[in-house]
Amino acid sequence: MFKSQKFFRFQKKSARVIKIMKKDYKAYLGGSVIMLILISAIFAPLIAPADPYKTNVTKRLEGPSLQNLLGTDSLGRDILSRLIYAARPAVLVSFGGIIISVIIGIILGLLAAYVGGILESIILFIFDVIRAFPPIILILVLLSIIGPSLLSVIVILGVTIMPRYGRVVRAETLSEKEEDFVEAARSLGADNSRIIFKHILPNIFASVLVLSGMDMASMIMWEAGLSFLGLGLQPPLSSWGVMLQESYQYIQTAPLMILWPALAIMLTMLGFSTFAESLRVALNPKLNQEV
Amino acid sequence: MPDKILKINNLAVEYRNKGKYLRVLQDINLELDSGEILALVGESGSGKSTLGKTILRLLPDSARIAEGSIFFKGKDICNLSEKDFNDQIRGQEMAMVIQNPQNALNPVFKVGTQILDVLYFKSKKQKSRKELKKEAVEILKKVGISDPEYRFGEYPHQFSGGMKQRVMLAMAFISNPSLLIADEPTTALDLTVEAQILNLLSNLVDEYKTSILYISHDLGVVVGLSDRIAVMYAGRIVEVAQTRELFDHPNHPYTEALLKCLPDYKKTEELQTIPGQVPDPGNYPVGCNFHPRCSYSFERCRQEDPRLEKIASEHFSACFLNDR
Amino acid sequence: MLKNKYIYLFIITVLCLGLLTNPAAAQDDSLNIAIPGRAQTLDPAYLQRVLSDWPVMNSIFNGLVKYKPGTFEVVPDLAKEWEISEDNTEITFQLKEGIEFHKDYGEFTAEDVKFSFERIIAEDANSPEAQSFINLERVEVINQYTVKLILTQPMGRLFTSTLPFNAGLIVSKKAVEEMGREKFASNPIGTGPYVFEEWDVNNNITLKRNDDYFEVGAEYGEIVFMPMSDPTSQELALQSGEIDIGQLTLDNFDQISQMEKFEAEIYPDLAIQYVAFNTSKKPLNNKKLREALRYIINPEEILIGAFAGKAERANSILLEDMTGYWQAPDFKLEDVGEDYVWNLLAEAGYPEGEGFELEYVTDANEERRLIGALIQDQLSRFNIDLNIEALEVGPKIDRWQDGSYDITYARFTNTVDPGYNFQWNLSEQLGKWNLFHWSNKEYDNLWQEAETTLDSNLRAENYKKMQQLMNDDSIGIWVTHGVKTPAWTTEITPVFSPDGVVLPWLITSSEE
Amino acid sequence: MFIYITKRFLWVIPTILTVLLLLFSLSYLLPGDPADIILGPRATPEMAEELESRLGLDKPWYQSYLIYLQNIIKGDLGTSIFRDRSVLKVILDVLPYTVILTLAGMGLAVFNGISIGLLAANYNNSYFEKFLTMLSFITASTPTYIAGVLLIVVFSVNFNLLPSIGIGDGGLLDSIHHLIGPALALSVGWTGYIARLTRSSMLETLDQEFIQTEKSFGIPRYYILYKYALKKAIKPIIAVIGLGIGRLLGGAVFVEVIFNRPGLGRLIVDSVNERDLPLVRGGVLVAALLFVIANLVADISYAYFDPRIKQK
Amino acid sequence: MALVEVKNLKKYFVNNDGLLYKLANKGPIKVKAVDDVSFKIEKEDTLAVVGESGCGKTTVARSVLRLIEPTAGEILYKGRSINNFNKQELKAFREDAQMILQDPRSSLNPRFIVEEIVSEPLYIHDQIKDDLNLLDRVWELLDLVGLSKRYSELFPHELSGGQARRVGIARALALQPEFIVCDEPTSGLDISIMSAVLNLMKKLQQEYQLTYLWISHNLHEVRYISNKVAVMYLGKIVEITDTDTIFNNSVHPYTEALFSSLRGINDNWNYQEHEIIEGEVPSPINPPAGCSFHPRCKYSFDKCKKVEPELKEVEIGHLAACHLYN
Repeated sequence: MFKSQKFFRFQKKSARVIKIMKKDYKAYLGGSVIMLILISAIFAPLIAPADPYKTNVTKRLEGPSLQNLLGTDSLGRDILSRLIYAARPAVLVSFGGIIISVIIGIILGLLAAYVGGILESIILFIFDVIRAFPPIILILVLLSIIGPSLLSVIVILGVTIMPRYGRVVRAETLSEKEEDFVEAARSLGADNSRIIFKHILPNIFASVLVLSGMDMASMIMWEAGLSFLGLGLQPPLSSWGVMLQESYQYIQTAPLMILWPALAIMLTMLGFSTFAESLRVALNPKLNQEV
Repeated sequence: MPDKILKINNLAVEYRNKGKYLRVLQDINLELDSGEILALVGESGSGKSTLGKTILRLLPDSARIAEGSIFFKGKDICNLSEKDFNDQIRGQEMAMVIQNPQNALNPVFKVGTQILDVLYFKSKKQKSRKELKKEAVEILKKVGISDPEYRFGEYPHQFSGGMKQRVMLAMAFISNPSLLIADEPTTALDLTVEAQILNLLSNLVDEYKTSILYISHDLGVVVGLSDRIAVMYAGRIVEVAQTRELFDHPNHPYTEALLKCLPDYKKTEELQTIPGQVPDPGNYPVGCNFHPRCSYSFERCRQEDPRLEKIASEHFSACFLNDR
Repeated sequence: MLKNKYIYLFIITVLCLGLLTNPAAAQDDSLNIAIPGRAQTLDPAYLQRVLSDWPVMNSIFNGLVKYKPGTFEVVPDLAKEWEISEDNTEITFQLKEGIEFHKDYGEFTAEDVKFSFERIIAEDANSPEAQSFINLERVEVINQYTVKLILTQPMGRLFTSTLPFNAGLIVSKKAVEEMGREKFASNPIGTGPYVFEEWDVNNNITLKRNDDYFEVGAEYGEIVFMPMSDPTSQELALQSGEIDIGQLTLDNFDQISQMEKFEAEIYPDLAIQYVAFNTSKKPLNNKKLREALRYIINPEEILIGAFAGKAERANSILLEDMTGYWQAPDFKLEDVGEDYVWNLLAEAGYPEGEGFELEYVTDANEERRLIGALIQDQLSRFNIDLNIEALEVGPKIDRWQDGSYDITYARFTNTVDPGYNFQWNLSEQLGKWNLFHWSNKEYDNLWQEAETTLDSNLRAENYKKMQQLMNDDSIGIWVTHGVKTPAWTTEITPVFSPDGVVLPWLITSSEE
Repeated sequence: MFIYITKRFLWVIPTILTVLLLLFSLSYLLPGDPADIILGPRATPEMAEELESRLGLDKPWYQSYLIYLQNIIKGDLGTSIFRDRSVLKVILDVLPYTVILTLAGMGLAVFNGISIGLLAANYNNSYFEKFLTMLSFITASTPTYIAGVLLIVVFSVNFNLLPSIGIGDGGLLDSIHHLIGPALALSVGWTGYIARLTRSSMLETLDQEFIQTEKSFGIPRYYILYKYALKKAIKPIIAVIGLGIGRLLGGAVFVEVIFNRPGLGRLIVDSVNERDLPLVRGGVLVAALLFVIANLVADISYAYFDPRIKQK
Repeated sequence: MALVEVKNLKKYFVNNDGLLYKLANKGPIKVKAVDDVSFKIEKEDTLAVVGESGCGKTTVARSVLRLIEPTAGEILYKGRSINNFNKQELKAFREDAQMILQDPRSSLNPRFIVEEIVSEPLYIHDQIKDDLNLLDRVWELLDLVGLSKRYSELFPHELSGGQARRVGIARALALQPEFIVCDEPTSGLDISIMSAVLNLMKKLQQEYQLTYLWISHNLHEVRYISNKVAVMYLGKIVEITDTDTIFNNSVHPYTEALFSSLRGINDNWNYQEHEIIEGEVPSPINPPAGCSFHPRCKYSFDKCKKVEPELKEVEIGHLAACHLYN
């Protein structure tokens, strides 16, 4: 009974967000791209027309045909199937990385804002040290220490991005703390945990959500870039970046081949960023009247 | 009788919202003599700011004038091109002071720069900014800013609210306009400062012989200032009268109710309230806009729009009660 | 005011048009040659990367002897003639006279020979070439133009790979002593057809023609070696005219070599690429299993998949015309049939191929990854799981050396002398570069014997026996020697060594 | 303002010291025996020993760290293992190319981004604006390396209009010609970002009350748009430029590899691959310093543009 | 016994921006937001605190509810010092004493719907039996402040200023408090809504025997709602007495200046003829020595520039801080 009321409220609120996003073409674009990628990742074995690992060197570098809709690569593997399977590492990297940064970021940011003092200085200092490196260079060096693998890519991307969340959460917590409605809640006798979890976090969460949408796009970009440099995911996993790198030497013989992974990366990034943008507008109750 | 400086005939303004046009101002008829202070009073959402912006053409792109005309010094200014309007009217003949001095000045430019720019364009770019500086300093002194030469190089955030509003008045009066639209210029100020600014304003009016359209939601403020008062409700002007006449003999039920709910330190009796809500702009009831909240309303109020009629010398009201 | 705007607009348009037309890259008297990576050093005693350092050094320095262009036959270079003592331990060279070092570093004399060789074997030299002169005791100056090499034991590879290769190049004693080793590495002074000019930020190395060269001088006045690690970049640069000679990728070879503007040729590489089994670790310490794998892994597919069918199959560490070549039998699946292999697996204790998983260690190199994917697929046909681990070069070498892998793929650079090429499989290389983790006393003895004789028949016999030993134990599969695919514009006519390394000073212009 | 700048500067010092410590610890963190990895099969034990002493692996770590710090203060970043030249010299040789590339990329991004953003703000709510918005989303979703590869495929391979690689023969015109492709590739992602930011910042500014006031005083529209509104709207863009320079420094890694240009990014990639530790340390240190300085400059210029912070 | 008693309340804000700041400025900047303020509120009384912006009236309001810790001084609630309350006592106190904040909308969490906002105090103090009751209670409270049921599903930004204010009041009433601090509850409201809110507050006071601390700058409404008035200037109370007295017989020059700008709708005067006090409120960072009002005071004499006047009784129940009356 008690829960149902809360659920009812949640439903009402999300219905509003959905209603607003329904009017935004960007939401449709982003949403359908994300759905497409998620479906590809989850149901890859069902969707993929062929075994992405099955080689056939007699059929290498063929153009699109009925049998291989997007053609074959240098080992005669079906490109379409490989693209579909490569959605898996993309999803793992982007979601995994973002979960790590968001969780660590929120915890550190809240600690910094609420405890203050030396702890705050230490946390901010950690952020500053991480932020002192250009991200891609930090990732590169860290990867060469830990060694490239799916897990290490996820963890390193997560840690590299994390200060963004930490800083945003800290700054917003500090400013939310000064908001009148927080003051009002305190005057009603709410304790810190209620204020953090009921008042501050939900308000911060919107910006965290939007930011993470954008960062998921960058994570896919970075993962592909690392793979392009030969440092990202390792076989037998094939990511779009790996495919991009593999195709690069065939840009004269089979220029179409590089187009597919490039399109996949760009489309995914576009999807995440447009969806995030649309979400940003919809989640902001003050902004959304205009849409 | 002095010349009418501003004459608004049957003005109606609409906003586009989701492909539909909503009428937010209806049937506005208003005249303003030169050197006169006319107070435009109404609650929020009554359209008083929209009217001010309409006169100065500051409405957003989604708004349009649906009907009617605005004559300024006998000239129809609705038909002027945007460029002509900017060159001839804004900053030359009319100026505006807005409510919140915190936002009225551009925070990233020095105050002096902003004043000089107004002068520069007022002079049609004929005079150099150096020459103009003298004039600017002069006017700053006039509005009561001490050490204006030094203040010139400061940024708006270094000014207090009252000072900013003084600067705004200086910028408005620099061009010696015939008409000043003052949109609640003292609402955000402290009591003592408000009095100072209003005092300054009435002195400036005397000196420059400027007409003022003074927009306010507070009847109390306009008491000692205005010559005449126009009361607006839900996009219409419901009553226009001389200040004292209006306070002493309110005609329209809305004006009457408004005066009764006004807390006044000399009043001890219970405050009255007006039941119901102000309708949303553009979403007005059929008939008299006030009828759902009016204790006197009768059948005709629900069907017809009342027009502003003369009920006494210089006293107009839009109420069917007067026809009875 | 307005006029000015138009003038600016005009200038900008002209600039843009000017920028968009591609200026002819190579000037007439200058050659641009791509090298596959940044040169590391130009000091012959410290050569690091054969592919990028060697062509540059080769143009700057001379040795006492050299390979005759286009062959691996040894002919005199700075030496006029030489005499070998009865016991093969003393070799006396008569030097050519009147040869000057570059940049006025004086005449080339016997002192320079002594200095050049002894600096390599000196204890504090840390030269990786010490191995090449392993039996050299000292160098004796007889007179200004006569010099004697004194060996402790006969050296099989002295004339085949030591003297004609980088270790045998003669540096100016005066220059090294004046500059010191570090500076000399980037300011080399030799006697060769080209004089070192500049090593710039882009790691381009510019050489100028030596107009006082003691033989026929080079035709082109200037050579620029440009490092381009990415083969695709080399192709693009070749097509845009930035370079005159570069390597093609195998897949684009046909397309580009057919273009009118270019010529290209395929040369076999000297190196050996092979699949190595770790013979000292379960499960591949089982010979039957290794045999089965030799059937299952099909190098022909690797040749097609990773080398576009352009590389020849290797059946030996050595090239076919080299001393000691022995063709290892090819284990072909279609010859024996699948059942035979299933049986082998069953005999090895793994019926149906199930029950074990192999670890394949490689580096992130594109080609190696493709090969890994292929082997993985081939093994999967026999239900064998192959776990590919593509590592950074560092960790990969770590794994190689501590032997924590089952299969790997490697490319080892070879020289013309077989002794060098066979040394990596010796017992003493266990834990170092013996990727089979295979130790065989007989092999070690045969190698040692061949190393200290000049009798080429004996050497050939021994090397053949060693290869049989390796084959009998099925320790791996030779895949290919790889290929070099130089391509050049038709404006020039280059000369290459038999393994496809360009000899820059012999390049001539094709006109007339 | 002075205090603000000093404070920001002082805050950087411990950060850089920690960065140095991290870089120093690289030789302990990198897997494998450095000597073997770096020197390969041709190594002799003597060489390995010499290398270890050069990497400071033969002393306790704190001693080596102090020596390392001392050397850095003296401007000595060590000697590259493979290049037989001092790390500082190697870096200083390539640095100008990266700086020029980054600045050119940023310049293009800022110019194009602001132009697109201003156009979009000016034609707000039209189909043209929707097109521009989509355009900025797409460019923002194009990673540098894809832009680079596509530029090469189209302009170098298909039309042979732009050189694909290198920096040219040193002539100014040729250098610029070689810079077009890389700078364009580098700018693409940031262009879209700046365009979106400009648009929203501009719309927000135009919506504010002081714009109405300025309008009511008869100041012409172009003047309001390009002087009054732009200066206010440009603040968030300035803050982003500093960030952008860091991101572009990262993007330069890809551009330099793809276009075969010399530069800091490629130097770091190469040295990481080669395990040239002194060079990795030096390169990353310089990159971090550049990044920190870029951030600092962004902060300070942001403060400069906002008189409210300037006062402090 | 007074319900609330404030004794010598002081609140200094210290601008301490790190070591460098200290070095450059020779010590931290102290802002005396509230400087030695004392007053009492009897049960069912309404004490209005009036003054211009920056005079410290909001700080007083927040200190009284212990939303900020005072620098010095004591606040007694029903005779007990709230400064020493432990967690449980403080929670109990929060049940008794409520606040209505100045900005109607920003005091409501933008992501909460009205139902959540109004029921929040009930959640906090565990006064909910089950869900249905809760909704009933929310509707009841909304009804009390004159809002219909349908508002319970709206977000704050969908409410008008007056409605948002009513929601704030409903929230304050949810726990049936005895004491409410109203921080400018009518600022920014339209006249008709303002009067409705004032009537509502007065009605509620009578119905539930509430005690108000009423912060305001609107003298008209003060006259209407309060029975005691304290005038503040730069962190100090300059005059405090009954409402009637202060309107008819104020003694402090600042009060006089403040009230001189007051005009009723039936007064016949205009701004030009009216005497107006010069200058603006000085910055509390650097207040004038002596009586802080002296630079603007037309009666000021030497002593005012040097000696700070104390709050003294000029007649029974009428205190003022001015040298003129000593």
